[in-house]
Order: sequence, then C-alpha cells, then structure tokens
Amino acid sequence: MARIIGAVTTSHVPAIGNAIARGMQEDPYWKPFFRGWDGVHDWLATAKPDVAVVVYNDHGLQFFLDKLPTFAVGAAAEYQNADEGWGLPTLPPYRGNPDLSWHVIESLVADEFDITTCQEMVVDHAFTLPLKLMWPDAEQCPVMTLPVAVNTVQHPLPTPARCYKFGRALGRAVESYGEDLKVVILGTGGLSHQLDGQRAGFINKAFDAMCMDKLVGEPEALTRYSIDDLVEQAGTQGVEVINWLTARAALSGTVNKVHSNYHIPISNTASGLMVLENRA
Amino acid sequence: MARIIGAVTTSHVPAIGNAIARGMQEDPYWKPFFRGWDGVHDWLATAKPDVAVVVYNDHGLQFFLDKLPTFAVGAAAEYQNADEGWGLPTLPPYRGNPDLSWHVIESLVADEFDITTCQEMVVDHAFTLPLKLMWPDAEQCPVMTLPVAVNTVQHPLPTPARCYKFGRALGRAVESYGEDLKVVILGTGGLSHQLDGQRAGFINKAFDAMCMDKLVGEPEALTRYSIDDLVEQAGTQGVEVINWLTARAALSGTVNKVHSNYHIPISNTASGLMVLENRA
Amino acid sequence: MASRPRYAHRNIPGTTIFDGVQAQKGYALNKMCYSFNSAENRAAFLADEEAYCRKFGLSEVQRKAIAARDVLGLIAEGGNVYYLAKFAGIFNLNVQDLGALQTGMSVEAFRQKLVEAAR
Amino acid sequence: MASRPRYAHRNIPGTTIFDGVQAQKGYALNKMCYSFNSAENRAAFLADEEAYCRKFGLSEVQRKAIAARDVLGLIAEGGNVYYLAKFAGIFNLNVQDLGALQTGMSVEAFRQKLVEAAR
Ligand SMILES: [Fe+3]
Ligand SMILES: [Fe+3]
Repeated sequence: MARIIGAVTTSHVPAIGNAIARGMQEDPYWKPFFRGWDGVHDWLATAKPDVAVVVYNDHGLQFFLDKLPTFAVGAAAEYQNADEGWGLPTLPPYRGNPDLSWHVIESLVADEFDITTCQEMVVDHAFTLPLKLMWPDAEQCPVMTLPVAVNTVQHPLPTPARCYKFGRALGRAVESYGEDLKVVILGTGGLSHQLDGQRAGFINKAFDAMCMDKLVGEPEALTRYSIDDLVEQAGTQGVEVINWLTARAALSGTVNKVHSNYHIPISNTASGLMVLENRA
Repeated sequence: MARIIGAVTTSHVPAIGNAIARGMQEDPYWKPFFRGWDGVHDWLATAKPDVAVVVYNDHGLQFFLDKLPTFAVGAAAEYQNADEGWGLPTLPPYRGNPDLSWHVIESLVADEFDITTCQEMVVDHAFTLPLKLMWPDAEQCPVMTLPVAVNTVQHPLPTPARCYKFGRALGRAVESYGEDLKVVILGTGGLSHQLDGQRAGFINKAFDAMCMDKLVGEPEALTRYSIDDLVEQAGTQGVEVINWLTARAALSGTVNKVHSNYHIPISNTASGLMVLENRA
Repeated sequence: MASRPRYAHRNIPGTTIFDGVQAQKGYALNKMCYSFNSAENRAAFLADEEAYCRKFGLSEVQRKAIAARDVLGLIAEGGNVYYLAKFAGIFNLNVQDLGALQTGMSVEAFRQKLVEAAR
Repeated sequence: MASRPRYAHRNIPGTTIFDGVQAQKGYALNKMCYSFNSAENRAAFLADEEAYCRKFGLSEVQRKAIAARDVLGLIAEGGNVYYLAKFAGIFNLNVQDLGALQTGMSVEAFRQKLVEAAR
C-alpha cells in the first residue's frame, strides 16, 4: 500500500526562482532562506519519497477567471512548466502517475469532493519551486508528482474547514492506493504577505508563529478561522496558508516536526518551512 | 426574497432540436412528445418565473476531458449556444443574472461545495432545448438564466447522494437571495437510455416510473443508488437523471405534481417530463 | 492490484463505463472528436482523414476504427459516445444509426426495438 | 439588499478582497493581463498599448490606469494582483516595486519596512 511519510510546507515566492537561476544562494539576503533547506535535504536523504503530491495554487498560468475550479486534481502522465510572463526560467517537465491520480480522483469523488479532473495541466512556480528547493541538484525532478490546485485567487475561496476535510480525504485516498509507494505531501504558499493595496507589505509574525505551531499537533484549530479572518491576519496572499492546512490534514498518524525555518523577508513575504513526519 | 416556484424536469434529446427546426410538432412520431408540453405551458401562463436555474450536463461543447469539473456554475451576463458538430440550428443568446450567480456561488462554497465558477460559458442542447420547449413562441428565451452543469460524462460522476445535497444547497442559495424573483429550477436529461455499446437502445420503463414517482414525494429514496446502479438500471446516459434529482432537491417546501408526461421512444430515449410545484 | 476494488466499476454486459482507464486510452481520439465542434475542423478531417487522425496522435488501432466507422471498436479504444456523436454527425449518422451499427441490427429493426420498449 | 450580508466581505483597511464584484468589474483587464503569459502578446502590447487595451475591451478608466501604471487604480477597477504582476513584469517591476508604488514609499523604504517586520 502507499504510505504518506510526511509533509513539507513551504513558501513559493517567484523571486526564489530568480535567486536559483542566478546562483545567489550564498548571498547575504538569500542565505538565511536557502540554509533553511538543509534540514529538508537531510530528511529526504533517508525518507526517499517516490511521489510528491503538491497542494498549491495556480497564479493565472493554467486557470483564468473564465472557469475557475475550487479544487483541481491532475491526472496526466506529464506536467509542463511554462512562461508566467516575468522571465522566470522554465523548468523541465514533471512525471505524473496517472494510475495513482485516478485512484485519488475516484476516492475523492466518492467522498463527496467536487473536484475538477485535469488530464492536461501546466504548473506554475508554486508547484515547481518547492520541488526544485527539495532536489536542487537534480536536473529533472526525481519523483513522480500529483498536482492539486486550490483556488486562492477569486473569492469565495474554500474555507479552512473545507480544506481540512479535503486534506483528510486526500490522505485517505493516497493511503488506500495498492502500490507500495512512499508519498510526501507538499503544501506551498504563504506565510503572511500582501502584495496589493495600501496595506501592501503587511506581514504578521505572531500569526505565522501560531499557524506553524498549531499545524504540528492541532491543525483543526485553524479550521475556526474564516477566509476573511485569514485575509485580515495573514494578508490577501497569506490566505495561501490553506494549502499548508490541506497538506497537513493529509497526515493521519502521529506527526513529528523534523525541521522548520522562518525568515522575514523574502521579497514581500514571511517565508516559512516545515518538515512534518507522519508516524503510523 | 427570491422564491423557487417549482421545478421542470425533462429529457433533452438533440433530435428535438431538429424536430422544432423542421416544424414536425404535429408529426405522428413527435406529437405525443410535443403535446406533453401543453401542461407545462398552462402552468407557466400563471407561474410566470423570472429566472430559470438550469441543471444539465454538457455533452462536450463547453468542457473537454482536459479539465472536467464535477459541478460548474455560470456567472456570466450572457450565455451563447454554439455549433455542437451535427448541424443543430444555434439558438439566440441567453441572459444571465451575474448578481444572483455570485450570490449562489458564495452560498454554495460556504456550504462546502467545490464548484467551478464560470464567467464565460457556452451552453449546449441540454440547456437550450428545454428552455425552447418551455417558451416555443418566444424568439429569445424570456427569462434570465443560471446554468449549473453536472459531470455525467467521465466517471467518477457525483453520486446521487452528493447531487441531492448539492440540490438542497442550491435551493438554499437561491432562496436566500434578496431580490424578489420567481425562480424555476430545470433538471434536464434522461430518462433511461443508452447510446453506446452492444446494449445500445436499452430502456427501462419500470425504473423510470419508479424515479418519477419517488421524485415527487420521496426524492431521498433515490440517494441509495450508486452511479453503477444507475448505469445498470437506466443506461449509460440514463445517469443524467442525477440532474433531475439535483433540481428536485432544490425544492424545500411541499411539492405537488402539476403535470407529467412519459413517452417511448424519442430517438433512443425514454422521454420524461414533470412539473413539480413548490409550496412554501 | 489492491487499489482496484475501489476504482473498478461494475461489469454490465454490453456496457463500457467511461472511467479513468477509458479516458486515458481514448484521450487523443476524444480530443479529435471534440475538435469537430468546428465546421472548419470537420472539413479538414473530410479533406484528409488519415492526416487529421495523425495530427491528433491517434493509435493505429484507433485510426483503423475511424476509417472503418467501427463504433464498437472506437468505444473499446476509449472513445466516449458524447464525442463520437460529433464524428458520426459528419456523416449525418444519428444515434439510431449508431445504435444499429453497434447492435448489428438494421436501423429499422433497432427503431422497432425502441418502440417495443414502451410495452 | 437582503442578500448582501452573506455575500459581503469584511472591510479591512487598505485591502480589496477580490470577490465576484471585483471579478466582474476587472474581467477584461485581468484577461488582458492573463494574455501576457505569452511573449508574443507582451510584444504586441508594447508595440501599441492603447490598441491592445481596446482589443480586450478595457474601460476608459482602466485604459488610463494602465497608461499611468497606476496600480491602486487598477485594483480599484477590478484588477487582481496575480494577473497585474504579469503586466508589471513587462516593465521589470517586481512585487517590491509594486508595493512601493501602492504605499507611496520609495522602494528602499518599502524594503526597510519589510525587514522591520521581522522584529
Ligand atoms: Fe503565491
Ligand atoms: Fe444528454
């Protein structure tokens, strides 16, 4: 059977892509961010996942407002990265696992989640950068992938309560798959940041700390927040933390924090990172 | 407040469009079908809805398998019909009501339905023909519309139990809208038919009769069926009856059957028709 | 495979449930048929059927089934009837013609069978 | 209107929640910005900004805000920052530049403000 070995939750700021492309990992501005990934690499060296399920949000590369799904699940053999408009270098294609995808899709729909099934899907920086950060030295991403895109663009967004339930169902779906696969769940986005409006540059360190704390042992605590609460407390783009919550909810065992990092600022964002190990 | 005055459930066979285009309403083959609509016209003459919420399934005009939503809800000012490939005449555009749409979308997402929101949407025969049958003499559809597309194409389909809950939530969403509007819910598709495979031509009169009976006073009874049950009992395309169930579930009051008709065959289909009045 | 029980659909004689297995197998074929929503594409197909099929990446089995108007073959190869109907429409074949082709009956006999379902 | 309470979002100073009201208002504007995923479209915009805006049906207020690189104006007119970022990218403006423009600070002061958020 497939086994979820843990979750990696991380920010996905586009500027990271530029820093990687320019080799700025040791630059004083970037060093506290990139050094934070050492603990992830240590964990991966022994954890060795076969598949990454990536819970992220599309930023207007794959989806436009003409048809915007709440939850979109990939079912392709390959996912391509593409030009997002601001000159970020395009990363090599990602392998999918259609059989796993369809199993997950069947399970989610049986559990009354109204997903959009995507047999073609391009993936943006929110999907590609975390995978690049996990395996910086690999030319191509070494694990199979399953993209799960959550709407954080156009309100109404799925509530934290719904995301938590969705994450639980996603975990059940993956763990009922019959192949022996080690699966890591990624949750990308956040933490607190706001790009737009007169409140641009808003960051809330205390709220981020609370989220990172609750996510380890008591993730249901975050389901009491409304989306408006999250906008107020974490910023308009800080709502991306619902991707962390979804990923965390997929872990059903005893969860152990293996590693974390928190650094302000990366670009306009409070960057957070956690490795949560899932013990049966 | 908006008020749901009732539901009209009907088949949506493309051949109906040809029969209308050729003026074959009095033809012996077609007469039992078209005469069945007299009772609907009588009801509409006094019911006078302002809006039609149309629960239907797209047959590969708007959606392809690249991105297939379980439930898609329209939020456009206008919906266009378009060429479906087999020369059915294209009908004039349909007026939307974006404010009502967004209210419904907010309500559905708050109630944990993971819809795809569509600010651009073309509509096929499953949407256009029932409206044309309701108002055959109007050049353009005289009411505002709100398309709700349910996946009946690619399995997994939403279960009858999920469709029932979705319909209930749709009803709550519409009836919490603050404008004084009279709303009719359409459910289109079915009844029993199978277009594909060696079982093509399959029709199940007894099952259709049971569905039409239960839908009036005891629609929850249909939620015990699985999608595979429906395929077996109603045929591969007979599963479209989930659109009837969704529409019926939107009626929360005492439901009274005002009119019904059932005729075999129209094309390959057992054609059914009901007018269910919703009493507060 | 242990995952299959949840994923598998009921076996219903004469019936193919269009699930993930079929959707993968028929993706290119259905995409081609989806393109027939456009009159221009229908004309392009008629102008050179083989080239049009290749453009969409159909398998050889699928190309042959298209050439032979073999509806059951197309369904076995992942075709979905909602899309195949657009292919059939190019030749003015309606769903009763398709029904006759698939059941090996004459169109008249297929129509009669439908009428008899009313009893 | 009685429907509004359910629909309305919280009033958060300096913050516009991109909901149905904004999504309708900004549809054409965001669609134009979405087109900037393509290098060809970015070049077409630069070649004739006004014509490109008209092609997408932007309102006069939106066209003026585009011409003035008025980010707050674009947001008020329904622009969503995920799409506007693609517009800004054409001019090599990053999100810190946008932040400075929107808060009326220098880029340096805006950056400093972010650093201070760490305390
Ligand atoms: Fe983001
Ligand atoms: Fe149909």
